[in-house]
Order: sequence, then C-alpha cells, then structure tokens
Amino acid sequence: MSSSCEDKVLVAGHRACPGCGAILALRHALNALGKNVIVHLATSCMEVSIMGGGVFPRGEYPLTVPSLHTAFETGGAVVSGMDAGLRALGKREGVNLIAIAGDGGTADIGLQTLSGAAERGHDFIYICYDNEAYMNTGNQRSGTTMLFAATTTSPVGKKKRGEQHIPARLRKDMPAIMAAHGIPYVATASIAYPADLTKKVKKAAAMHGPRYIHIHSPCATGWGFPESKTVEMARLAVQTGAWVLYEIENGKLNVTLKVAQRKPVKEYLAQQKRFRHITDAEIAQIQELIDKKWKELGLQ
Amino acid sequence: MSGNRAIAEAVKLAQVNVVSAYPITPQTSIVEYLSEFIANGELDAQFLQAESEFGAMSACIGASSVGARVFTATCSQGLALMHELNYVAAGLRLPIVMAVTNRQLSQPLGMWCDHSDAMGERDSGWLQIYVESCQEALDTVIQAFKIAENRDVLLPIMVCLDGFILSHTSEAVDVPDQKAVRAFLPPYKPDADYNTLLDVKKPLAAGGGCPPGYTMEFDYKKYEAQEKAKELLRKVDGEFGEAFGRQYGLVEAYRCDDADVIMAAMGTIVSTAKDVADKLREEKGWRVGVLKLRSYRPFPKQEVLKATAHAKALAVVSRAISYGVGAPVFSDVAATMSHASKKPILLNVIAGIGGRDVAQKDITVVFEKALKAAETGKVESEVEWLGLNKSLVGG
Amino acid sequence: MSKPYWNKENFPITPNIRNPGGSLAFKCGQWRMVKPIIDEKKCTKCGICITFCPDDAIEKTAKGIIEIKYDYCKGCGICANECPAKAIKIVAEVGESCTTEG
Amino acid sequence: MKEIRFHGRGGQGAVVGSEILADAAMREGKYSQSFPTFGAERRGAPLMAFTRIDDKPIRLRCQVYEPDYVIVLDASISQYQDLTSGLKPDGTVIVNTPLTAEKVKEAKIATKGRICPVDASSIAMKIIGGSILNTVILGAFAAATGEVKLKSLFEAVENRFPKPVAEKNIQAMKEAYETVKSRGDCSV
Repeated sequence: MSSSCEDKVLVAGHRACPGCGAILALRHALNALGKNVIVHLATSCMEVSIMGGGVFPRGEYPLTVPSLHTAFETGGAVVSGMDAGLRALGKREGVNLIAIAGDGGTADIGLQTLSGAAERGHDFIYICYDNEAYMNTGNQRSGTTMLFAATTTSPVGKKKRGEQHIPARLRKDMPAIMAAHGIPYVATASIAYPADLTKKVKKAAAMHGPRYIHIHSPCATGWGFPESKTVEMARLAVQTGAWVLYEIENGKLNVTLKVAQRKPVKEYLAQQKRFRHITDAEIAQIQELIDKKWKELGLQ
Repeated sequence: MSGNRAIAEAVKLAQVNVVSAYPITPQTSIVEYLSEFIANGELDAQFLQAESEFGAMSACIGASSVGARVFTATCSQGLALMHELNYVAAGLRLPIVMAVTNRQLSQPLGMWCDHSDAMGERDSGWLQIYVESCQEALDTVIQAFKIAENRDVLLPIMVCLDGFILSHTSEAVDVPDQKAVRAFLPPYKPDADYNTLLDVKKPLAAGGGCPPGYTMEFDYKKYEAQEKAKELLRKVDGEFGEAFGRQYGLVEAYRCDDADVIMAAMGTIVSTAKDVADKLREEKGWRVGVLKLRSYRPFPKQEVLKATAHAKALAVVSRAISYGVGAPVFSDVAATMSHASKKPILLNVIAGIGGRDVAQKDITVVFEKALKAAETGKVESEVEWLGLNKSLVGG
Repeated sequence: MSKPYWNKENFPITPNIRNPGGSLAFKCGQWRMVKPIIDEKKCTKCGICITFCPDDAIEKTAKGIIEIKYDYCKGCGICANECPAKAIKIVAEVGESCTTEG
Repeated sequence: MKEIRFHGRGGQGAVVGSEILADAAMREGKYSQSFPTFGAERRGAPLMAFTRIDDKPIRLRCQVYEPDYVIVLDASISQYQDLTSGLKPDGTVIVNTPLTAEKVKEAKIATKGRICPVDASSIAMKIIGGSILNTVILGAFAAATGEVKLKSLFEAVENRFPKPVAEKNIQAMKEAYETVKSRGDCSV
C-alpha cells in the first residue's frame, strides 16, 4: 500500500468520469467511515469505476478496505448475510457494513432487498448516491428521475415531454420510504455540502441498526452540463429547494440546512440540457411541488 | 424421519453458522426444523429468513464471503428466482450447500416432483448430487460441505432430493454422532490469500469486472474444479464409508455387470427400479440392470462408460424435458458416448413429469422397450414419453 | 516490456483483487484534455479545491502549498469553478493556451 | 411386504398415524416407510397416507396401488371415493364407525375385503377428549391384523407425544385393541 493512502479509504486512480459527482460523494462518505468497514457495491457506475473491467488484471483497486460486488439488486440482502455471518463467527464487533448503490439500484431493482434488510433490523449503513437515472447504461430514467427530465427512455417527442409522473410529483421519495420502516437513522446529503455529509456519515457510523443515507450527486454527462459545474449544480439543487438536507434520527426530523433565501427552481433547471424543453407552465408545476415538499418538512 | 428432517439433522451435525432461506413447498419443513434447532440452542447459528429466495441466496453469499459455513434450501420457482445469484456464488467460489427438494416449474402450476428446477441450474457451476433415500440425503449433506470447502473444488453444491417423494417420506435414518461428524468435517477455515474472504485486516475486492482476456480462464478454472471434484467425491465418499459405514459412489451400477439392458436415472426412480430389476430377473429371467447417476454435475463420464460398455441398450430416464431434444440427462449420456468405440443403443425417456408417479409397471415398460431395441437395433420412438395420455394429445 | 503480471503459478481462481490502494499505479491523468493550473500568488491555501476534487488529485504539501497531482487529475475543472479566489485557470493540455479563466 | 393405505381428512391425523405405524414396525426390527399423498391438503380435504412394512429394506418409492390393508379414519369420504379400490382380495379394512361390518358394506363404505369396524371416534372423545383418532384406530389395526404389536405402538406414541398426551392415547389404543380382540372375529 502506498504511504500516501494510509488514512484514506478511496484513493486516486479510480475510473470514474471527469467531474463525477458520485465518486465525490463516496470519497467523503468512505473517508469519514474509516477502515473498519466491509463494503458491498451494487452494480452501478461506482462499482464499475472502482472494480470494473480495467481494474482487475493489474490490481488497480482504489479502495483500501474490503469490498464485494454480487449483482445489481442484492445490496440489502448481502449485507444482511454478512451481518449474520460475522455475528455467528463472533467477529461482528468494530466492523461497519456498508451497502452502496445508485438510485436505480436502490429505488427500483434493489428496493426489495433493502426493505427486507431494514425490516429485519440488520446492522448496516446503506448509501444511495443519486444521479437521478441509470447512468452506467447511458442515462435511462429511474424511480428518482425528476419530473419532466429527458432521459434516453423518457425522451421529448411529439407525444411525451420527458419524465412523466402521474399524479405529478418530484420523484420517488426514497428517504421517506426508508423512514417509514422505522429505522434509527435516515439522512439526505449533497456533494456540495461535504461537512454536512461527513457529519451525517460519522453520526450514522456510531449508531447501530439499519441506517440510510441518500446523497444527491449530479451527473454532468447525463444531465447535460459542463463537468466543471457538478458541485455548483448540487449546490443549486439545495439552494432552490429541489433537494433538501435533513436527517430523521429515531423518528425525529431535523432539517440540517435551512436555506434562508430560496432561489427559484428555474435557475437550477435552466442550466441542464435534460430540461431544455421545459415550458414556464412546467417550471411552475415543479416549483409548486417543491413548495409543497417544503411545507411538509415544516419549512417556510 | 422424513427426507426434510434428515437434511435438517445433517445441517445441524455440520454445525453451520448461517442458514438463510425463504419458505416454499415442499422445502419448508427443512427450514422449520432448522429454526427450531436454533431457537432451542441445539444449533448455534444465525437463521435469516430473507424477503425472497433471491434475497436468501444473496444473504448466503454475504455470509459465506465473510467466512461462515452456510446452508440454504429451496426448489422450483424459488430456485429459478435464485438463478442470477447461483452463478455469482459459483464464480466467487463460495462453498455454499443447498438442498433442492426437486419440484416442477410453473406453468402449469403444481407443487409436485420433477427435476426441471435443478436442470435450469445445470450449467451454473454448482455441483449437483441426486439422492434416493432419506439416509443418503443426510449423509450427502455432510459430505457436500467437505467437498465444497476443499481448496481444489471451492464450488457450491446442490443436494437434490425428490420433492414429496423423498422430502415427505418417513423412514429409518441413522443419525451419526456429533463428535464423529466433527472429526470428519472440521469447521470451515477459508484461506484469506486464496478464497473469497472479506476481512478488514486483509482488504480484498471481490466480484468485480473481468475483461475478455481473462474470463475464459476463470471459467476454465471452474471447469477444472468440477473435474477435480470427481476425484474428491470418491475420496470423501470413501472416508465417509470408513467413518460411518455407508458409501454411495459417483454412480451406482446395480446388477449392470451382466446386464443386456440398463436403465439410467437420478433420484427416487432409481430406488424403485432396483426392485423392479430384481423382480424381472427372478420372474422373467431378463438380464436388466440399473445405473444410478448420483453425481450429475460433475457428470461421471468414466463411470457411465464403464458400467454400460457391454450393454446392448441403455434407457436414459429423465424427470425433466429439454425442448427440441428430449431430456437433458439424455444429452449428457449421449455426449459421453460420442467417442466410445462400442456403445449401447440409447433410449431417450421422459417420465415422472409434474409429480406423475413412476410405478413398477412403468419401469417394466422401460425395460421391455430397451430389450426390444436391443433385439431390433432400433428405437420405437426418438423420444419416449412414458405414461403420456395419448388419448388427450395424440403422439 | 515489463514481465506479464499473471502466470501459471500465480493466476487466481477468481478475478478478486488483493491490492488495496493499487489504483495509485493507474495514472488516470492521461485521460485529461485540459489542465488546471494554480496561480500561487492568488491562492489563499483554503483547500476548497482539495475538498471538491472527485479524483483526489490535489493536496497540500508539507510546505503548505496546494499542488495538483497531474498523474491523477482528469481535468474536470471543478477546482477552478469552485475556487473562491479564482486562482486556478484551465489551459489546453497541449500548447497551454488559456481556455477559461477561473 | 405389507402396504397400508390410510384415508382421512386434513387435520384428522392420518399422516401422523401412518408415521406412528411405521415407527412401531421399526421398533420390531422391521423396515418401514410412510408418506402422505403429495399436495398441500387443507383442513377437511380428503387425503391419503401410506405405510410400507417389510423384513428387508424397502426400495419402492412409487405410490401404493394394491394395499394389503386400508384404514378409514372418516367413513364419509366413501361418498366421493372408492375406499377399498385396489385392496388385495384377502385384505382387511379397518373403519372408524359405530356401524356393524354388515352395515358398513350396505352403506358401501367398504365394498370388499374383510371389514373391521371400530367406533374410534367415541373412544377418542371419551378417553382423549378430542376428535383426533389416528392412534385409537391403530390399536384396532393391531388387533385385527397382528402386523404390529400393541407394545411397539405404545413406544412409538411415547416417542412422539409429551407424556400426558401419550398416556391418554395409549389408554385409548388399548381400549380399541380390546374391543376388537373381544369379538373373536373382528368383522362383526
């Protein structure tokens, strides 16, 4: 092991795209967790970037902790098995089990195993990095794709105008679904607020039981903005209220960043090619949904 | 005790660390017994009832990858649901043992015995062993852990027992002494430098991508491990025989030595067929024998050739269908024979589908047809559907 | 040519990787098409660029200077975009002609 | 080899009965096997269970087509099924019924074989205090056929149930056994 990566969990030389939001999310989350972890990586951009095809032959592995990839939808169940296995062997103490998946791997195909693991009360932290579509396969819509966003499978044409939700809603609300499981800790985070993210991960690491952290991680390629603007886009999502930073600790909601002057969502949408078809009426509809969500969270 | 009870007793004797499963008929009582053993403290293990068979196999992979000895059981739709992960378990070289209470696959829906479920996993890299009695079920599970965990094999194993016909049949079973089993089967000790083992002290990335330049080589390694497993199956079976007085072999050639015709099959059909063969020899003087294929993966090519070399006809009776071909087991036998200089005429027989009983009279028909083929040098039909109601479907 | 990584003796049974942090040997900086350059005079050493670099390609040296590790920098430009002092400029990989000002 | 077929309804204990009989035979040094009709039989649905007993290991794993004995836990099933179908000509049917053998034949509960009626339900109600009569009818089976000793059945029952339950079942089995034995010819 190189001396320069002694205290890091994710080091340089990984194969994520330039300007990748998701790898930045993992860099902060994993480094905050430290080295006493075992990670399960669901099939995803991050799995490919960390242990994909080019990585094996020469062992160019960017983590300094053990990790396993099994399949796309397995994360919750595999960490459940690890939890049971380590318990049975008397080796459970001092190890945090981490399941990492993207939004598709979490909200769509992997929801069942995640729900099962949460319901059974296994001891693990689940990290969902959310780039709002299946980016590994080239930008297909997922359960967390934002209303009206154009993806390759929710394109804009004569009859359809990007991602449709009936009835209209922003996206599938994964943190709320996880909170409904009654688990001890649920949090949202953003790559634009690394201190907040790190704090939440560390808090989760010190707890037991199922813990869920959902990190908003823009994708330059999929969303259509310059790769230098990844962090800026994540910040705009929070500042316009399209993404809210909060935690639910043992059932108690705490909004960790109360945006004082919420910007109109138009500022956020206008910078992304996936929304370039959007009309004022559609922007108004999204704005309304954001306002509603804020009300639900007890904000202005 | 029932076949399912025998399996559960074996899992207890193997002192597994984790059992993860999902209920499905007729497997359910296996995991009920195991849950009971764990609840009573008779077995010191973790029981994890997953949210699906898919989750169960995922959890087995998770548990095995941190070094636990792991067992699961399923069949039919459950086994089909595990399909994706079965390949992953084999590819990660995790020595998981699974009991499969063989049951048909829907549609049509039914809960009765045939082998189509396990046939779907034929090429997954798992070893498959088919048993014919409750005693053999118990003994084979214990053997399976020892074989699976061997460094030269490191592949998961399915122990297949006919759903209901064996899983729910009660008969006398000798349960070996725990200490003797412990001596035969020590705890699983994975090698962190060789096995898939996730340990914070020895960080490892497992299950990642592999470019085309290497994938074939890893698959070759699995193929080689299955070949090596044949030797190990013999060795472990022999050691088991020494320790417990019972031995089974990769195949059992029952009265095949002087047989003109032989019937090859897997599972409980074999047991009934042995009885029928005795009777036909005694009453009619027919020289018939039965070849039990105990190990299906790896396929015991040498043993099959040796047992059938002198026979005039070989009827391969299969409880599963390969559409467009006949039966999967027939393909295996025919492939095995392809380079033999002298070979029997082969009959491709499908029987016992969807729980249809294979009675003594049915087996007699198979021997009759095989004798006729031996005499005439021709088979009556390319694929024989034994007991098919022709008044409904013609044929 | 270096000698082959794998041979008959060491080829494993799985493509498992037993080389934690081994990616440091992979110089992903070769993917870079444009290049960030820090203007030391403008740099306030705040470290924001380090925080937001997805490639972990910026570090503070023992002397307290912020340095880009070009072996790993993929040239995304997030550092330049986030720099509050506008101390990082993006230049073309070849010829160093300025493409954007931070 | 002796083959025994049980007829009952889901919840009446036919499957357990077939297992106890197999266990009892095993205790006499014989080989035995028992299995139910294969399916997810629900409470009340007619079902069958089987026991095979032999002096040598049993290899047959097909269903029973020509039983030596039939044990009927619930005679009302005869409305829908021929309960003595395939019964060997010298076979015996043990029927749970208050009727005489003649009436059993008249009512077409059993159409062939030697008929041995026993009012197992009443004995079960009186002694065990319930309607599960699988053990009771095995007492009658032992008396009528001599295929298994009463003592072996007791051992099998003791092995299967907790002591207080086993004791009541043994007492009820004894009564059924003696009722049949006292007739001289079982088919009264």
